[in-house]
Amino acid sequence: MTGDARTELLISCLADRLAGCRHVAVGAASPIPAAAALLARMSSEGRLRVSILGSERHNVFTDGSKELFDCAAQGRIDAFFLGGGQIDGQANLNLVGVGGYPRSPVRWPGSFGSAYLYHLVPRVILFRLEHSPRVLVERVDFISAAGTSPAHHHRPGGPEGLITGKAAFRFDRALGRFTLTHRHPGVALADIVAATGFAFELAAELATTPVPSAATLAMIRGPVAADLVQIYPRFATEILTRPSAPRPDGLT
Amino acid sequence: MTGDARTELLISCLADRLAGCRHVAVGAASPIPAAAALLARMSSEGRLRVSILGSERHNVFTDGSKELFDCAAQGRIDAFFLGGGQIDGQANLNLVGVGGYPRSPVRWPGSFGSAYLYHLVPRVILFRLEHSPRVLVERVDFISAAGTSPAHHHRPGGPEGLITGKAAFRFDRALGRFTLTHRHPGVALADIVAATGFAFELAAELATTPVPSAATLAMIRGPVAADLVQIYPRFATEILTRPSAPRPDGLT
Amino acid sequence: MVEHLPKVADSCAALAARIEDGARLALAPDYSGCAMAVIRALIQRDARDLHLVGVPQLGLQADLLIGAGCVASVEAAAVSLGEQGAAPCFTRAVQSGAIMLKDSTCPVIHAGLQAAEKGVPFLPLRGILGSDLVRHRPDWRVIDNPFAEHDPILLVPAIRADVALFHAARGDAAGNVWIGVRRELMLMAHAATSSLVTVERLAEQDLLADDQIAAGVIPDLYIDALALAPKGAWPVGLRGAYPADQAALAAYAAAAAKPAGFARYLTDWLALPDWPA
Amino acid sequence: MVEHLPKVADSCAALAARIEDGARLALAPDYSGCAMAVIRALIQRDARDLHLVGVPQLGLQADLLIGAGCVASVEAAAVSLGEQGAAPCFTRAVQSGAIMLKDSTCPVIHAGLQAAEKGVPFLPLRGILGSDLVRHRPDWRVIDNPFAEHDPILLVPAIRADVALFHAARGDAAGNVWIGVRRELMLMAHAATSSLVTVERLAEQDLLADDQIAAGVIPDLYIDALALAPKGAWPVGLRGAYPADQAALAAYAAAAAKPAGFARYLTDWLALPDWPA
Repeated sequence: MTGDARTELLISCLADRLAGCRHVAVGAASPIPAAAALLARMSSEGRLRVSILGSERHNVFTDGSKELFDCAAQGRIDAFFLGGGQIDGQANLNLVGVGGYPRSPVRWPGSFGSAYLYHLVPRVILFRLEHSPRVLVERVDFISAAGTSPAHHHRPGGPEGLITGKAAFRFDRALGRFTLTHRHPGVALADIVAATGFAFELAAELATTPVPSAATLAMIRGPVAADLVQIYPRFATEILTRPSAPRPDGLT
Repeated sequence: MTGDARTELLISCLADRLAGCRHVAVGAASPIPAAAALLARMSSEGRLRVSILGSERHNVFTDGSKELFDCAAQGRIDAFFLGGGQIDGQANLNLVGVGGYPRSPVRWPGSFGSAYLYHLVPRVILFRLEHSPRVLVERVDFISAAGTSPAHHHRPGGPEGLITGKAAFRFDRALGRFTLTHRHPGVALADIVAATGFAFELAAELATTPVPSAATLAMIRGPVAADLVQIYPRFATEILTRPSAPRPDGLT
Repeated sequence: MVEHLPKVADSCAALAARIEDGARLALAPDYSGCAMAVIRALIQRDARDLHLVGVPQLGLQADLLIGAGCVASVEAAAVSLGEQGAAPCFTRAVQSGAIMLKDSTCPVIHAGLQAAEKGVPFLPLRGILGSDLVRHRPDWRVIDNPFAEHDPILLVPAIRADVALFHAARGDAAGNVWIGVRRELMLMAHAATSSLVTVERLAEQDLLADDQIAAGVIPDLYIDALALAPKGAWPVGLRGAYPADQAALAAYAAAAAKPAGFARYLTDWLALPDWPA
Repeated sequence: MVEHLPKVADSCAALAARIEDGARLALAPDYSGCAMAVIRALIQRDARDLHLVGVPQLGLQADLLIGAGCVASVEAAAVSLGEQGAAPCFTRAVQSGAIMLKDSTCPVIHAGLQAAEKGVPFLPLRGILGSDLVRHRPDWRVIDNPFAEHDPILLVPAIRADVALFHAARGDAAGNVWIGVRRELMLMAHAATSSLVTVERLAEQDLLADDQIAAGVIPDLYIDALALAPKGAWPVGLRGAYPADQAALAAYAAAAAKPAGFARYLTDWLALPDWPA
């Protein structure tokens, strides 16, 4: 798969995860989730509200940067995307660093709002393009946001699943384990197993992530890209609307 | 004293209590305290800030009706005026009712913000025009706001004194008692004692409340009245700027 | 800004129909934004067992609803007609025990709404200790501040209203509502499950399109339905639009001083063929 | 509106002089209002031992101050240069132990500021339990919610900054500051003991005189000093005024990737004869 086709596949795949939502919020510096949210909004005929941090157009908040978090706690946000420098088999996220704390040899910016939104947004979709053993680890070095909580904790939200550049996993909150449900076109199961640092379940029927329809591709390359250009100009113009390279296998 | 002269005396007397303040707030439906605050502001050459609830001109708050209370807790309000249907000898205030609770035979509107501001504003000046045994009682029927608190309670604020239509008292927070310091011109000590339902100390030297100077009267009848007319039109035009009736004793 | 689905309802009656009997209803004080036309519609539809929350106090709206028998309980820092004196129906209902009263104080209401806004069960608040309010509010707690020693502090529970009902100067087709500096209306909207709003006029443009206007706007995200109601706060005032009609308020206060007078007033008010816009 | 005493200071250096060594300094993130010209003046006056609070995260301002050795500690939900990647001086200082780090998460910062705004010692917050942040923040507490059973909840302490420093579009002679929808700047100002502000331009009129404008204004009550600083946020952007200068930010990120590069960048930046307005 070329980069562009994979990007389109991921946008489509993430958008599918928003079915039935009334309101999805997207954090800063998240072009693929933002594109997915806009695609899902177009497919919903405007019923899905999209709030994109960093956007002036797709952001109605008027009460300062606390409003997103208050809004989530009020139950007015149905879905959010989170990633992490490390994600482990219990869906714990690490956005802080690797190799000891606080003087981490590998240090990332910090936890942002993950520790909170992960607990309060009902459908948190984990997304990380890189699918490798250094990202998908058995146990994160630092828990920025915990994948699961004791049953008596107040936790209306949590992880729904994980989508990477290679595959899609569903997360079972009661078991605290991922199940591999989809491999992306052209990715072998053995490749996924080798690239995943944590143990996971295998769905009874391992599906292939459906490639976006021609209509979906047209939406991504047309109105979604046009809408996204204000927030992610490089991404929108260079990736989404660039004339496609010849695709030997029809897609990839 | 005619009503007008007494009003002017009280405005001047309340304004004197604001000396050294940077910011005084005045609640709704308080024309005499509002006039006093504006008079004190004029005397301070603009150093005293006045926030009058219900005024658009003298109110800079832009964060809704909670801002006054937050502002007080931040230590940004030095003085406030409070009254009450009953005030007792321990400076407890009752704004709720008399004769049992909740089905009080005499029921007033409610406690408003008194229970809070009394604890947080350093200099709370109690003001009640009516000086009678039914207002100034030994013990209030309902404590809307407590005059004193145990020493270990967080309480930066509290009562400074009480001014009525007859007299002025200082409040000793440690002793929890009022001391009569001033009688208004023409009011006998015996009259004050008879009209006060609580026991109080007597200052070593009982002073007479100073009558406002000609300059002060000119300020009250001129710029203060002109400023107040937007909030209290009847009070400003009928009381403060009405041509004075002849005053047999020169003032009262 | 992106267009959202329109929310303009057809009438104040339609808004009143969305407020169910038994609902916990947050209302603004007379100095803020009173949706008086919907209050009339609520009485016309004979609403019952409403639980009013004053943000933080209540005025004419509450007195009318109480007098009309629509109210089961009132939680407020005060109920009064301001310069027109006590709220007569409220006073009578308290004295007869016809309503359950949860006496409060302004900052507790604000903190309770902020707790609901933040989705937390409580907020701490300074002051208030020693007030008899604390004795009569078993739903409040006093704890020792866990960050200090021997430092008692009040905790007040979140106030989650089913509906916030208020009036504002402007709305737009998407349901955005301009409230200017009257931010207590925004707090109400954030804290309530649903918000119903009447507006003086509908703006042609998107109220969120211009940052200067947007700073005073409650986004449609929080607004469930909107109705046009010119002079919708009358006889109380609306900042920037019209002052309170003191003559009408005085007439109300005089009439409502006695139950029979209130009944006659209410009959006449409900029968007004047109809202006096 | 009533005129208050004017507060317009003469220069960014005058503002920087009001921030004492050792001060707890609240700063805005790159998407909000960064008083970059005062940051330069702080480095020029060789400020020391500052305790930065990111509201809720930090960007270029923090990286410059840290690189210049002005910073003792950082409390923030994150420090980064956004699209330009990691904040290099921050990363080095964390790894060398040169700064004390209080890792946080956005809503904790907001709640801590709201606690300071309300004058309460703490605020409760949902979520977060199970995060290693809790283990590393001995100043946070977990208690059992006193309003329920078996319901642990996090309490976070008030964040009281000595100074809130930020940049905004407009100010007026009295010191009122228009921030529009960037309300986190208002929260910072309410929560801090003093607030120092630079503005793009000075408005002729009183910003509180018109309700439409006033809705987006921090009143002068909270503002201690104001300085005019056209393009004062550069190279980060200011909503409604100018976007971030991505080329300048990329140049910074490239230079600061190595300590020597940062040192050269800083020397050049401090030596700029004029602010690039």
